[in-house]
Amino acid sequence: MKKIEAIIKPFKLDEVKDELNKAGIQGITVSEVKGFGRQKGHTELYRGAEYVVDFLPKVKLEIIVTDDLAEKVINTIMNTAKTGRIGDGKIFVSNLEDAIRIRTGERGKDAI
Amino acid sequence: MKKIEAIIKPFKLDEVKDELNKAGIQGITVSEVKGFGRQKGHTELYRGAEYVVDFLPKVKLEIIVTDDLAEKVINTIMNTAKTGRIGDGKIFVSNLEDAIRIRTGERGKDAI
Amino acid sequence: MKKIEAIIKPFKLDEVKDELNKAGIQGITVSEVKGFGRQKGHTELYRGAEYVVDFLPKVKLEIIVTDDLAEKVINTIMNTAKTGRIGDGKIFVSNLEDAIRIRTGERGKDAI
Amino acid sequence: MVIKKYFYVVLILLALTTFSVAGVFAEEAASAPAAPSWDAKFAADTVWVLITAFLVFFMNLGFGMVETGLCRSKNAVNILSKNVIVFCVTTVFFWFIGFGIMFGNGSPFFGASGWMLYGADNSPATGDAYQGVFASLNWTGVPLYAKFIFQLVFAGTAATIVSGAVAERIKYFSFFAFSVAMAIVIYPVAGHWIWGGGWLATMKTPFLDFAGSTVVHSIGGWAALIGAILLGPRIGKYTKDGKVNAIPGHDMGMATLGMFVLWFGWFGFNPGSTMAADPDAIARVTINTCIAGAVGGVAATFAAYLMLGKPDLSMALNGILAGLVAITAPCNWVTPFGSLIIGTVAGILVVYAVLFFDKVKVDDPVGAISVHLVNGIWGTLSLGLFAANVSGGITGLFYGGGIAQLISQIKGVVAVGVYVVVVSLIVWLVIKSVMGLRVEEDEEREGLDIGEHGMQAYPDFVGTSSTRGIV
Amino acid sequence: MVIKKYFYVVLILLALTTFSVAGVFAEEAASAPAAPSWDAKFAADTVWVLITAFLVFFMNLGFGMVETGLCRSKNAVNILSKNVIVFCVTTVFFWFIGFGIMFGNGSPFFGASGWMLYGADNSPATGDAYQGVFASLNWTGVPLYAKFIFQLVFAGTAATIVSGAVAERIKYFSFFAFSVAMAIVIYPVAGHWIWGGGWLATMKTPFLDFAGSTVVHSIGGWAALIGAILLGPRIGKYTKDGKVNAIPGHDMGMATLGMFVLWFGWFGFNPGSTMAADPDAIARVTINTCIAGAVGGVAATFAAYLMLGKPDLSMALNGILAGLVAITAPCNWVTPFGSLIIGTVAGILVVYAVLFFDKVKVDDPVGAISVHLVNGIWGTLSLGLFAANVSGGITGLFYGGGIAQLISQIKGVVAVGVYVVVVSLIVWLVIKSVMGLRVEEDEEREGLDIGEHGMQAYPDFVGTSSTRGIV
Amino acid sequence: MVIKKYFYVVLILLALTTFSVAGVFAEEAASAPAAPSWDAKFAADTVWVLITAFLVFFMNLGFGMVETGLCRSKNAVNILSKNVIVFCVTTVFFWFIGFGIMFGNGSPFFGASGWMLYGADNSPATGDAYQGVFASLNWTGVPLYAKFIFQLVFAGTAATIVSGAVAERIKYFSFFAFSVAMAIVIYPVAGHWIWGGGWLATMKTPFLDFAGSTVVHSIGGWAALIGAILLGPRIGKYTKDGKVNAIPGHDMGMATLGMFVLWFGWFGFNPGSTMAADPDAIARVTINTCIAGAVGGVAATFAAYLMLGKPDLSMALNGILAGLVAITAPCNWVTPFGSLIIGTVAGILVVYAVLFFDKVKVDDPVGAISVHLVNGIWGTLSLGLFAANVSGGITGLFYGGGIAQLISQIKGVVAVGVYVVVVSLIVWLVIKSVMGLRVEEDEEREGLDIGEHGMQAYPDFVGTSSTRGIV
Ligand SMILES: Nc1ncnc2c1ncn2[C@@H]1O[C@H](COP(=O)(O)OP(=O)(O)O)[C@@H](O)[C@H]1O
Ligand SMILES: Nc1ncnc2c1ncn2[C@@H]1O[C@H](COP(=O)(O)OP(=O)(O)O)[C@@H](O)[C@H]1O
Ligand SMILES: Nc1ncnc2c1ncn2[C@@H]1O[C@H](COP(=O)(O)OP(=O)(O)O)[C@@H](O)[C@H]1O
Repeated sequence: MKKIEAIIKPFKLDEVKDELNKAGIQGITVSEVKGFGRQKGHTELYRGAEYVVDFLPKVKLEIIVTDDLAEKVINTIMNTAKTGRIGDGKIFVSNLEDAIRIRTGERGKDAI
Repeated sequence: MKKIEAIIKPFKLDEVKDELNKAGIQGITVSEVKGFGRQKGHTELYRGAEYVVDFLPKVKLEIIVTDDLAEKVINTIMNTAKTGRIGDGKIFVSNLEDAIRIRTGERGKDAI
Repeated sequence: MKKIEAIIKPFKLDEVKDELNKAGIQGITVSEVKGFGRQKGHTELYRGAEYVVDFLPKVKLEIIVTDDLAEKVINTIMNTAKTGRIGDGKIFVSNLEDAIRIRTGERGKDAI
Repeated sequence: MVIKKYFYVVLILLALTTFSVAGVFAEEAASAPAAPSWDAKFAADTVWVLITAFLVFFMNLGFGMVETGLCRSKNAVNILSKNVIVFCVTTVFFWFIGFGIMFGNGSPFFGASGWMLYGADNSPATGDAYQGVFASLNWTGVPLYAKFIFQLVFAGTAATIVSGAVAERIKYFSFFAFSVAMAIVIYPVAGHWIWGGGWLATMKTPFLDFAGSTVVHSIGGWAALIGAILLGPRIGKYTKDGKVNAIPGHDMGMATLGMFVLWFGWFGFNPGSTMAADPDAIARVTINTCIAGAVGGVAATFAAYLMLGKPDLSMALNGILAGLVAITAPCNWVTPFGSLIIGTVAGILVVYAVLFFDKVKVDDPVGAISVHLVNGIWGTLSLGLFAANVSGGITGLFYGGGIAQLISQIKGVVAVGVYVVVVSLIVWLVIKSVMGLRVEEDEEREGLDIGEHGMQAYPDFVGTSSTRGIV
Repeated sequence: MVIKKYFYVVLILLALTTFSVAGVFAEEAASAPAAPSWDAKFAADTVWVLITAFLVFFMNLGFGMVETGLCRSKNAVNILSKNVIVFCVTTVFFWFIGFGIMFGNGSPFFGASGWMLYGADNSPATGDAYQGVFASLNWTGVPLYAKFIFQLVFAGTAATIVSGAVAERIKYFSFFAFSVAMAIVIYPVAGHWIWGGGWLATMKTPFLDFAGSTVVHSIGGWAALIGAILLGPRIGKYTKDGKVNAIPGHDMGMATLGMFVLWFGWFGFNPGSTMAADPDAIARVTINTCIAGAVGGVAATFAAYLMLGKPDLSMALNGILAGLVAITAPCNWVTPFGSLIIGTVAGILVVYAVLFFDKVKVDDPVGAISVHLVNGIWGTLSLGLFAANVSGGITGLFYGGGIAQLISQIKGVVAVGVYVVVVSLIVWLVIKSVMGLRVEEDEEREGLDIGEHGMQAYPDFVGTSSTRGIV
Repeated sequence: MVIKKYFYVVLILLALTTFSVAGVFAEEAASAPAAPSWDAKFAADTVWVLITAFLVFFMNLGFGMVETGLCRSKNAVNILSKNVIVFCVTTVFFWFIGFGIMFGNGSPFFGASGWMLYGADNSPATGDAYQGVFASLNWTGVPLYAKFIFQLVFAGTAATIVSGAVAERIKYFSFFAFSVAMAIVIYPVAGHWIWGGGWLATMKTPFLDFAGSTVVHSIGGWAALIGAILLGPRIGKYTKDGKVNAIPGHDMGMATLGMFVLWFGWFGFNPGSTMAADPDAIARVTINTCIAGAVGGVAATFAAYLMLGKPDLSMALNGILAGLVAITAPCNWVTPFGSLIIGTVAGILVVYAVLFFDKVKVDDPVGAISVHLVNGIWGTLSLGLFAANVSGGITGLFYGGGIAQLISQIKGVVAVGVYVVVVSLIVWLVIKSVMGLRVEEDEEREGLDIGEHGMQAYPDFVGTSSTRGIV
């Protein structure tokens, strides 16, 4: 099983979710994050004093999938979340050892 | 060392924390997330227009434990967070390579 | 590639970010979390009734780096986030299998 | 679901029919007596009564904000909705029925004329010159409509007090139904006894309540108490082993805002109850109101500090409100120094009362019972102690007036208490059996906002720059 | 960027020049006629007019909170900024130009004297005794400055209505420019026709609008409608396949607060429009205002419940406001029972109107058009139906007064509609071509707060105990 | 801890003893002179004074919201608590001591009679007919209690100004103690000089300050300045290399709400300072107040836009308040055109002042010093320039009145400045040595809410549907 984490622009969330849904994904966990990356933030003035907004609002998706689905999910996210502009975000893939569905106690693939 | 991530219903948090505490866990990191899963959201109307609330509020727990404690933690969460209804959540287990306690610089098991 | 997760005190965020920047890090993803650890919370009274504030506000940093940079990042965080007092936080290191830059489709090291 | 919906439709249709019939009579009422030519006192009194009524109306905002702020965000829409609808509902039903029961000529126990403001009335004529069906209001020389508006906003206040104590677990439409009962029968009958020329007002030593410590606050408080008991505590408030869990309110800024709006409104509530621009009276009532509220806040802050170790903001807010509730009955008859004592006691009392109700496991999320019932009673009694012969010869025990007034006050407190407890118990039980009182356990856990209203108060992911879809 | 900045600098310099010139004349205006010795009616009227003007001023807060609460947090600073600046701008331009066009002596189509309050004026003299350039306001015996303040806060209201309908996508300075046009030409010209002695006021059966269902609310509503159409819907509001997406407001507590403040302010808006402390009139207007708002809330709650399945808080808020808008024109001429009907219709109407505008894809984030335009029209017409001969002999169709008044009302509605649509279309188009109307797509997605103001409304990570740096 | 607690208990006991003794005298004061039979002017004046006092009271909410909104959420409970307690404390101590020092008969430097409102007083008698110990208030014909309430809400305002400048780092009880000193000595003594018949009021060309640009705003501002300097800047505000860091406020909606409430309250503050329902005066003061606030907002918006590149909402809010502060002294003696200039200058001044205080590293989180001190001074001086002979023959430099008035104004500004700086320095230092001024560094980082109050303003995880336990 793979854990796919994607950091995307917030306004893309709906679209990405819809496409992942079509791609057969069963579950997603989303959280609000702030991202610091190549997309430089901006310097703002508040009451005349500068402050650097270098953490920009992003949304993080966590999706657990079976190994075979991983590439499909990655491609779906990539195609949907892409605007071609800096700050589009990144996808990180890592290995997952086990998954458990709390309700039933199922484990592994069945739990996804 | 294992990293155990559990997505549970928010109102179960207190109970789960207490039981994990009893089980000898030293630390937990909690965050607010929105979950999309088998538990379908609901369609709501706002001023006559539909909107789908398909991301439901959940709480994510991250717990780092030594390998031997992992099963105990999983079971504790499973037993405590279970309501038997859809949306109870999931537990994901992955491998952790290292842990460091910032205060002391201890590493590995000692840092947990 | 490594995924480094650091749980630190919120007011240390700015400093840590600046130092990581100097250390050559390209990106950070930050989220708000609540931590439960050795740093015990406090019992507060609200309208005469007790409540235990045992989840304390923390900030979680996620940083993806190439293997060679990992130690440098860990040390930077450790040195900067340390106040020497309980609750300084922890750093967790795990393995990352792949990274993808959404904008360009680059993968692996190039995507970081 | 469908059946339930049609139940309400029928209810509305019934209401509309009543409305139409009512309309016929109402028309006649509209043909009011000719206005006198411009008279300075008439104008000044009316301006005063209306502006203070506006201030009292504004207290609806105060209640809404205090209650919502002291509850959790998952129930915010529900509490706001209750606070919005309660005044709307009261307006309709107090106009149609409640006002006639409270102020219409009738028996010592309830009025029985003046439905829908219909009936003879030659306001602004006063005293013996007054001829009409609202004889109990013949002491104030303002138009009937102004009398009604002023009394309406008071009725609305009584109803809204209940809202806080039953928050976070009551069904929206059940609260709606109870509000109707408040406007029609609970508030007006007891009100008639005191302000409508009923038996408490015509005892040898009449029971006195200048602006409503009993009429408004205790009535609301008793009804709230019964409601809170019948509903039971919120899930998780009291654990099986008897521990009391704190359930902190979600927005202390909102609660503070609400308190200031209430205090502001109270300057309409008390000084406006003169229903006349009588300079000395309104100045006296104002200073007493201000002092009692202020010392209530100081006393509660210190009481909380000593007992709980920290200056608890929510207690300071409750303390100010407690002082204001307490001074409401005696504000026209006491000195500033009397107000100081009354307010200090109120501020301390409210802290103990909050702890007490938690101890006996009556779950009142916003402290409404401690503020309005406990201090409504204290304020009403305090009049019998501190009345200082500053107006109308009313003198209390501590100022050499003997015990007569105090005894009348006790009689009134008991009588109103018994009446409201019994009737509101019946009303709550009827509602419970017909539509149920409490939301499902799951709904309570998830929050009433989604369950009852299909809405969230704060749907944005905070700080996210694009939020549609993340709800 | 730099060029744009200088464009504005020039604009300010121009304005300042105007100011200076104006000042010369203004000085003279300041040498007002000698005040009469103290007169009770004069004092009472002035106190009444000023206090009610303060209440109307306070409605700026209400609009700001309703609009901000019903939009998303990423645009909150922008909406707040618009609501702050709109009254400031209106003050300057209505004083300099608008007031003269609206109330100055001139033609039946617009006033043409009294710029900057300059010109002869012997207020508080009334009727025939009045000599001056603001003859259309000679019916009220208060100082000129009091007349101006009262009218100014009304002008501010008309301008602020637009703000809600164009929210979340309009450029800040474009809205600024439109507000200037509202204060100078759109509002005062149509206002002149009705309140300034213009042609609608001098028809055989004069068009009537007591407190501004048409003058304030419809004018604002028409301008808002055209603005919303020209701007187009917010990104994501309507999908290509014709679906309507909900974009929930970010803070229902704020919206509810705003509604209560507006209702409170309405007790200045309507009763104050007597511009005299006439006890019977102000009491009558108050009760009608209160009832229409209350039943509007009840009606909208039930309409939403029946149609949408849940008691939608935002609809209840809109319903109350709809009732208040509708009663604004007829409040002095109808009975409480008439108000009941008018408010009920308004409450139902607003729910349908919200659905309708979504169906035709006019995106109005806060329901401003449904509340102010639709119910402004309904209220204006209702006067022709329900006027009940309670004041000035005005009698509507249902009360045996024939169809004459109704026809005049229709004429006025149509005339004002045509005028405002045409002129505001021109103004919007000019602004569009000079400075553009809508922010960039990216800016709209990220939120106008960062794009237009470099600020966030809620920069803290909520709950974080140290937040600087996390922005 | 325990010792500290008992320290406060003793403090309360002491206070209560004082109260009791005071009570004895207070009783007598209560036996007020017989009221005259109803008199239209007496009634109108009293109604006006009380209603405007209510509006000024409401400004407490405005200050609370502006200050809390412009600070971080981790300190919200603390700031709210300070704003709640400050008026409560002022009420008690201004009543007991402050009012006598300010308005009681005494020397040119301080009053020395009328403690606890005790002493002869035959209000509403005015002028020579007045006999009593508050001779300096004999020009207004309202009951003593009304005079007191109106002055009390002003005293409360002065104290609350300090709160904003010292926010986010001061200890709660240290602020509490300073508020007591404000109410007892700082505000009343300087106030006596100007409004209490003291030496500034009796100079050949008396120093003038209609509603308190100096008396209220500058006094508060000076005390705030000294407090902010002694406390030092918040952690992280200025970096070692001299950079200024922005620390954005956490809720701009709250700040905007506060501004509107303050503006609304200012319509009580300035027009109410006539302390009589004098139609011409109150209309004139109202229009001047409105214009200065409005142009202050426009000017600050453009100044910020030109200097900082964006229309900064927080600057617009400050600009409006700056205009209002500036017009407070001259509002009765200038023309609307004068107000335009005064407000424009104020709006620009406040932007520069904010930048200036940051440059000299005086950390004032909400801009209180820039608004109240800088513009309090500007407004006081502007009277000497723009007074236009519209009332009482007061004429300033630009209107041909010569330099005499301006010189008196300068004298007053300097005298009050020196006095308040010296005395508040002493008071702050005494408090510092006895109880300390600033919270621990750790507490400041974590937020004062947890440290000082054991509470959070927003304990919910936002958006979570069940939140108990996540605190
Ligand atoms: N090395 C990294 N570790 C953790 N998060 C990262 C890393 N690099 C990027 N991110 C996250 O991805 C987001 C987008 O990355 P950014 O470099 O701005 O865009 P792009 O992918 O277009 O180069 C960042 O805001 C940050 O949240
Ligand atoms: N494949 C997945 N990847 C990431 N998160 C998931 C996945 N499946 C479920 N989740 C998370 O778990 C929560 C509960 O899952 P759900 O399928 O609704 O319940 P159940 O476990 O009863 O089938 C979801 O709301 C989501 O946050
Ligand atoms: N085993 C763990 N699993 C997950 N998070 C942990 C764990 N231990 C600590 N943490 C996180 O680290 C934070 C700091 O840890 P704590 O034990 O309080 O401090 P210290 O590192 O000084 O011993 C905690 O608040 C929690 O968020």
